[in-house]
Amino acid sequence: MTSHRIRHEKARVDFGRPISFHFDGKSYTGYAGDTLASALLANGVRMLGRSFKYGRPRGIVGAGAEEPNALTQVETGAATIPNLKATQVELYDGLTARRTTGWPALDFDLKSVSGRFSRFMPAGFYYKTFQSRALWPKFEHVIRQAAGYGSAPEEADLDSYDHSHRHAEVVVVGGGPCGLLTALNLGRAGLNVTLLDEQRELGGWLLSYPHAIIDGQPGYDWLKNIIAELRSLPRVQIFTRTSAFALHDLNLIQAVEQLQDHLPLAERSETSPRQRLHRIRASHIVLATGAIERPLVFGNNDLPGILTASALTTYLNRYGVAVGRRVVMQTSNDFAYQGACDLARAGCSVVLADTRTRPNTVWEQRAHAAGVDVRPGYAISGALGSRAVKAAKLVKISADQNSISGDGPTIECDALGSSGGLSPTVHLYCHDGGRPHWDEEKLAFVAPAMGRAATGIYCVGGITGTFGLQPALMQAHEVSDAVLAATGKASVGERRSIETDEPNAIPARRIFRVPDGKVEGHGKKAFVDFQNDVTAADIHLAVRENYRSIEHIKRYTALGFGTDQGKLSNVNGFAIAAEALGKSIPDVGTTTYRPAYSPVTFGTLAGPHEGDTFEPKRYTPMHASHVARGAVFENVGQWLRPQYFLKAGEDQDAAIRRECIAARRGVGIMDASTLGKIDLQGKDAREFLNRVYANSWTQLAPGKCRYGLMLDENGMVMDDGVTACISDEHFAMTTTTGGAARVLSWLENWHQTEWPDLDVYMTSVTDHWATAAVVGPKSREVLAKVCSDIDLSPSSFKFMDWREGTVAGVAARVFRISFSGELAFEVNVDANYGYHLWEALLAAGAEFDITPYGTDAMHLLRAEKGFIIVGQDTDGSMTPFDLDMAWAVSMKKPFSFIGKRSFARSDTAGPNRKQLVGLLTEDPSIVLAEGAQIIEAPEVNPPVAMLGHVTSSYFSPELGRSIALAVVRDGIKRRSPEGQNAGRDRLFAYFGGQTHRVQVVSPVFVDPKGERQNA
Amino acid sequence: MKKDYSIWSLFTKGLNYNEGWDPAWRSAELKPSYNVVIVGAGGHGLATAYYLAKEHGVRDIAVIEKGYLGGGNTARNTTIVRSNYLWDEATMLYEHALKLWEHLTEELNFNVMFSQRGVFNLGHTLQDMRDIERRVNANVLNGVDAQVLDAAEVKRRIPILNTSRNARYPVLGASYQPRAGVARHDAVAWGFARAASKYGVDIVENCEVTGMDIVNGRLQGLQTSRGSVRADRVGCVASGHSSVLAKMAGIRLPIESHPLQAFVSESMKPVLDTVVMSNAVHGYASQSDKGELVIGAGIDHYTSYTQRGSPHIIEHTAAAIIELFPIFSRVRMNRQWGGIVDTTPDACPIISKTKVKGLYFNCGWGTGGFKATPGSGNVFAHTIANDEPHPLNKAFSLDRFSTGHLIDEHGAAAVAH
Amino acid sequence: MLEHVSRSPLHAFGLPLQATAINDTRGVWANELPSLGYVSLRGDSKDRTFVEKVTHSLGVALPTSPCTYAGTDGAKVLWISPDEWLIVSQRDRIGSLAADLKAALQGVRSQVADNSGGYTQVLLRGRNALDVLQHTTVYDFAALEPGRVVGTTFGKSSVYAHRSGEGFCLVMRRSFADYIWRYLVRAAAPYGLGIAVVETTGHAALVVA
Amino acid sequence: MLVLFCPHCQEKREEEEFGYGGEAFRIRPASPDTADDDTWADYLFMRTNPKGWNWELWSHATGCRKFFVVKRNTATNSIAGSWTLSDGRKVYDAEGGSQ
Ligand SMILES: Cc1cc2nc3c(=O)[nH]c(=O)nc-3n(C[C@H](O)[C@H](O)[C@H](O)COP(=O)(O)OP(=O)(O)OC[C@H]3O[C@@H](n4cnc5c(N)ncnc54)[C@H](O)[C@@H]3O)c2cc1C
Ligand SMILES: NC(=O)c1ccc[n+]([C@@H]2O[C@H](COP(=O)([O-])OP(=O)(O)OC[C@H]3O[C@@H](n4cnc5c(N)ncnc54)[C@H](O)[C@@H]3O)[C@@H](O)[C@H]2O)c1
Ligand SMILES: Cc1cc2nc3c(=O)[nH]c(=O)nc-3n(C[C@H](O)[C@H](O)[C@H](O)COP(=O)(O)O)c2cc1C
Ligand SMILES: [Zn+2]
Repeated sequence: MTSHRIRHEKARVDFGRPISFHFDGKSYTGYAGDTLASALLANGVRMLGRSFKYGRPRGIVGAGAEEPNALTQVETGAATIPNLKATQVELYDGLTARRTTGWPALDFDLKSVSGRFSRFMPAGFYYKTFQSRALWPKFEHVIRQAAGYGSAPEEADLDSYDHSHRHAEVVVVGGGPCGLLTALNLGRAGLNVTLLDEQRELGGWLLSYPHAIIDGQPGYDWLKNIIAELRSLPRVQIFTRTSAFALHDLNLIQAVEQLQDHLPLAERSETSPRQRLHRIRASHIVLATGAIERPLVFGNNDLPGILTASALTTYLNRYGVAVGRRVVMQTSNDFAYQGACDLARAGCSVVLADTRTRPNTVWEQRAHAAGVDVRPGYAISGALGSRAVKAAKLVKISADQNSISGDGPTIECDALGSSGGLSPTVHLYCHDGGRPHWDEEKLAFVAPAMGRAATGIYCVGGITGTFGLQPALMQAHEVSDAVLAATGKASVGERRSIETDEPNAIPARRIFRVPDGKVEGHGKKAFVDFQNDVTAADIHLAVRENYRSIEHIKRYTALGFGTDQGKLSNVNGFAIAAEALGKSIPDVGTTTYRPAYSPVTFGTLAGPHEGDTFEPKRYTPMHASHVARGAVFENVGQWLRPQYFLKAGEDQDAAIRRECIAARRGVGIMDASTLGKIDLQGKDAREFLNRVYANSWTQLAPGKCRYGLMLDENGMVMDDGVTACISDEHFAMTTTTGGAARVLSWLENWHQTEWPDLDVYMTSVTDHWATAAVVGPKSREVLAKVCSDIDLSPSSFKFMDWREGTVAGVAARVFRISFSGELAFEVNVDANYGYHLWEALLAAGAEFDITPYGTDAMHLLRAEKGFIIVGQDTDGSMTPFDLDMAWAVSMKKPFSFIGKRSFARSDTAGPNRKQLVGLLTEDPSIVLAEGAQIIEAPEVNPPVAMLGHVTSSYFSPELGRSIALAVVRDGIKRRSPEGQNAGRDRLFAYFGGQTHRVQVVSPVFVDPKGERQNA
Repeated sequence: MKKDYSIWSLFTKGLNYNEGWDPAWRSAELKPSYNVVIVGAGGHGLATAYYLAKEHGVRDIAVIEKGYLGGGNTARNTTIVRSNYLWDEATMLYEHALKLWEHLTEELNFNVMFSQRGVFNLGHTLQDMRDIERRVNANVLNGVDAQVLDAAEVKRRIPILNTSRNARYPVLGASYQPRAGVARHDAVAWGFARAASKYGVDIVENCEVTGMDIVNGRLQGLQTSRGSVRADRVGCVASGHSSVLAKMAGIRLPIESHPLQAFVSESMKPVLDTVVMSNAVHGYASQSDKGELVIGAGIDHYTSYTQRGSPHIIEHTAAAIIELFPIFSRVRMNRQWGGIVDTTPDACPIISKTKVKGLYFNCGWGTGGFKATPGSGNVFAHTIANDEPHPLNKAFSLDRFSTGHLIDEHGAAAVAH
Repeated sequence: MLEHVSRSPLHAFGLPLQATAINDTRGVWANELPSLGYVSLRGDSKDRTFVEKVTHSLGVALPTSPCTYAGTDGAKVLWISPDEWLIVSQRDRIGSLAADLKAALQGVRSQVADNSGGYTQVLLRGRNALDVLQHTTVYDFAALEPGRVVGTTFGKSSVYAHRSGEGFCLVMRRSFADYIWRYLVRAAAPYGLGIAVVETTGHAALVVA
Repeated sequence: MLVLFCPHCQEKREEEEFGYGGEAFRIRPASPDTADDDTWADYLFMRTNPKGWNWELWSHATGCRKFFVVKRNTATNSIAGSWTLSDGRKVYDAEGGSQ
């Protein structure tokens, strides 16, 4: 083990459990409890990558979610994860990770060459150059290759994810001292409390500062006790490794729980998800998310070995890692002192430059006692080194203004820490519209404890700018009492004053950018946002170029755009912008805080909506029969419908041809179970139908069926189907497969909102009925074999009649309707008997070679008859008249049915509308593409005026030639009379780069008189 | 116009510590009166001002913006630019824009990073494929580049796409427009602002229009948070806030303002070099030059002006993206956001005169107006300057809602037997 | 009638063959309760004649408080909305039940529709039953009290759910049953899923818990 | 992510159970056939689309399937209440909504 490891008993790593891992192809050892970052630092690994724009060497800066640099690719193959922050990766045995930047090699990075030209690549330089149309794609290619951190996996994910929906009286986000104490107070009072923390262990800041004394107890003991009690409370639930990444309207928290990523690959469970998305709706939310220390901005502040002061401290205290042995720190405040003391006591040499000329005397004394060399009134104006920090250049700075007042020493060091103050973690507070406010004394954007109490959101601790432990814990009591009051619970236990050993804080110095005596931009690069290589000079430049809104500055420089979302950089950026703009920080304001607080795996967001639970697949009761008979399925809405049935040696065309011929010449059978079915009952059911359909229902007698067109208020066809009159006050409606849900909701909407007085109720019975359509000249004979109680004779059971009876021993409704133009019966039975019915009909039809057919054949058969399919032959711009279906519109109905009024508008009533026609190609073997465009002349010199398009097109086995349906401008005038194929108008159909001559004919190609369906 | 931005200027200014750069645009104070006031400094509003100045010689123009310029939907869109629409009217309008895009960088002397990396619209059902065929043929006849690709070809071009027959909605094919692509959204606003400013257009940020002065059916001027201003003509280009402005003029528009959300992944090495959209699976994705996947889907169903939406929409979008690209399952979402989109009943924009003389509206671009930015500004400038629509936007007037001449770009209603 | 040829919506999963008696080895136990009868009933809760006639015909007081259900050992009536109920009964009783209702409601504004083919239900038992439900839907099942029934989402479909003994009963539409079952299997995987013998639980579907 | 109180189920439920139905209380002209084109277009297509309080129609799609009205602030997503259609109408009228 190298000298970076300092074994002390407060460390939260288990020195008895060494762990071996691999980084960039080398093997290392760490300990249980380490993060990848702490283990790498312990092994002396400093440089973890190269920067995005200038290729500068970069190392670890932080110790948690705020880390901007150490983005690593963890594991390989299907298990790989890009861009994990090394500071958040828990070490496990065999962990394999690598750097994500440095190209072609970390030691020689091409971008570092560009770094030398960095003065010619200021913020926004892309916008100013590469303007050649010809060259830009080439430049862009280079830019793209150079961008990006980790790599997406190359294989599909083998892990699973799930969602959990919870409801809580109180959610406490953050398990630091304040979150813990609040949860305890609330839990003791009997509230249902859910406590979330992103980290492996509860304790927050206390884990890094174990020397704190709370009520005379060492911090760790205090922690241990409070956690033990919390765990004993039945209504308190604790989730660690769980990051609340978003807060949405009305107190909804989204949090992601890491269930497995911390385990060695071999120990991960296959039955459990990798991560779980919790959606928690809470009556009350307590945000105890703490604060993150921001560094100061100074020259070369991005060298590896330069961290935030608190990160240096965290590595020492929590992980037993001294990042360096000779440490120089600088601070604007009291917070860095404890860490400086701890480092000195651990044997490091520590120089602490306090930018304040008068530091906190208590801290100063403690520091001296610990052996820290405190330099009041000094600052680090720049760091020295090339691949790692080697020295710090100290300067004296003026007491009141941000300028250099004298020289200082250059101090050699191997680690440098800075503290520019704490930035409260206000992200969640702001996600749903909350705004933090600037506290000039705390030098922080804070979320007030009770600022949103009215909507149940409370804040406590660091997030409120309460940076002292003692006042923060007292605030936890106050907030607890406020929540208890709001929930009407009495508090349990007295609220004693809590004592800590913290000295009273004195104000921090208002400094963000440490001066280097130069005009901004002339000195060494001073980075604000490490991940996006944004310097203080870039911000000044943006302002000079009039990008003055903080949102413009963000967008022009990419400040806060990275995977850390500016956790370290934003406030520094705002402050530097304020200075450049000559405005106050609150006047500059913040950019918008948006989810995710920490990045979330897409897989987690998707959860169970993946694979065969991505979306429902709806099956008919006959599905197993279809599978057994070689069906190829088509998605229609969510349903799976047989598209055609393949027999050995057949292709799709042959199958369709066979199926069609069977239906036209013998008998076919089709599963029509997916059609929407709505049962309507009531005295006014008939009137209701009159209003929602274009045609009239006044005369339809029981035992009869009628086809109807349903329109929207815009007068356009939205659905169609056959409705049967069961009795005077009872109707059975069918809808299209895809339209069923929409139609039912549409009807309910009209009934409930417009015509509640109509006595009618409707219920979906789509799933109740299984429907088999027996189709073809032999259908009657087939049905007769399995149905003895219905008189099937043509004279008694006519076309568009329906009957009740028994088919294959099952109670059935049989409709004599036809979507094929053939003699046909649609048999409906309780869906539990659908399979039985189907098999019985097939058995009965065997002697007639009954042939199951799919949607392809169905489409073809109905097209031969000129029957439309809503959504295929119509597109939301077709009226019944455009479809030449005036017969399905009753303009005389007393009530102005839905859509009627719209017919009268000038365009809807006007000439030149596109109308449904049939088309015949001159060459009968050519099958037009569905979607071919109709044009007037064969030449194609764009732009070409289009008259319409082909909606349906097939090779008709019945006619031995191709046929098509199309909508064509003025089509009805252009077409030849029914039954005659000698079209009057010759047009051209264009698709796939070719034109084909076509005649416009009637859309009814087969049996125009309807003799077959009436047979 | 002087070309201030070049390699040369970067070099010379770089030598001088980048101190010599001029403001990209001039921030102006509101004057008491203008010839034309444009309300809304989004891409469309700024482009309108630019073309008014450049092509119609109008110089006395203000663009008034309640927030920061380019901060509306322009700041938050997923930057897809294409022109392969269905109906002639829409196709011609978007194609007009696409042609302008192709030269925009040079014209504005500002690299808007227009990247013609192609757009695939996937088809997952037979009806999708019919619609694709129909649209592509129409595009070709309208002189727009478009192709129909089968599933195998789609897979060849986008190897990471899931084209398995076992997918819930297998990819059956796609339409492809090679000239389509993406652009850098912010740069478009800044480029137009800079170019308009050079023509003397006043850009007034942080100034909200709060009322309209209308006398005898004629617009006289506006009330704003920075005082009143007189104007001969006012063009409102306020996207999601159009109804709010219309109300000030006593008008109702056929618009609902819905949240539309998007999100980006963390930045990654290049894996996706084109744009993939799927209506059936409900999501689309591209990868930006910085390396993040830029992802979006459909609108939230309720109306809202909050610029944020509901998380289940994002969850479903992530599911759709994984369905299309299984390898993205372990990729992480970095940031999500929302815009306020101005949807119309026919999914087509409104570029129109109104019954108030001197008042014009350009709105209703809904989920897809970024691609139209230069074209929209161009024809709207014409409409305002001539008090008559440009031939390309005549069909997009408000009267279509009374005559019934809707241009339904929702695509064919996806129902079938 | 022809029970042997009837196929329930989850027939394809062959659940009866996998069923075992509930024990401690699994966190969740589930199975389909096949072949029950369902009637959709509509009418106005505020119409006293309607309520009385239904109550009389069914022998169960029609539940008119939102989200409640009532029943005898022969039939369970789930409140769906102020004007809609789903009546669950043994399949062989459903024909006469519907006919009786229809006859009783002659002249009263109402609807009676046999929907027996349209629904099925799944019973969930075991210590993790609640966890599984929390993985599937947005409703706060922890707060669902006995005697209450709710219509809510289930993944991308919907169910009517109520407590049944220490477990839950989910009523679903036939064509979504396959999806819902797969979803349940997936959600239950971390806890271990057992297929429970229906005979020991089937009756529970009708017992008012 | 909204939570709405369903006045029929008498419970608060998550947004995913509901369908949005647009602006409430749009009135279909009593006799469409005599309404002029602009009046018809206004009913059919024009919306107030307010930024602020909005009376809107929702349906409890996976619950009771009933339509009801909600008063919601579109600028903040805060909700003033939900009512059955008839109760909502009364409140709406009392507020002068129908003027
Ligand atoms: C998430 C998302 C993804 C999208 N993806 C795409 C895409 O991929 N491709 C595509 O083509 N389109 C897309 N769009 C749509 C596209 O963003 C918009 O159509 C387009 O940017 C609109 O530009 P605009 O200039 O009209 O509006 P905006 O950019 O919104 O500008 C309108 C401006 O008006 C201002 N304003 C409003 N009211 C007032 C007032 N009273 N006074 C003063 N100023 C006012 C606003 O502050 C705003 O700046 C997307 C939109 C969103 C939200
Ligand atoms: N450097 C310092 O001196 C320093 C640093 C931080 C806090 N403090 C002080 O410590 C005291 C108590 O701190 P506290 O309890 O307010 O905060 P804390 O920092 O101790 O704890 C916050 C906890 O919240 C967790 N967290 C943050 N965002 C989260 C999210 N979105 N999801 C899940 N977990 C999340 C963190 O992991 C952390 O454990 C305060 O006085 C504070 O100012 C001092
Ligand atoms: C095309 C595009 C790419 C974006 N890429 C990033 C990104 O890489 N990182 C980031 O933090 N935000 C990114 N954003 C989101 C913006 O930060 C911001 O959220 C968005 O413009 C909406 O503005 P608002 O969040 O300030 O309301 C991107 C936005 C767009 C439109
Ligand atoms: Zn309800």
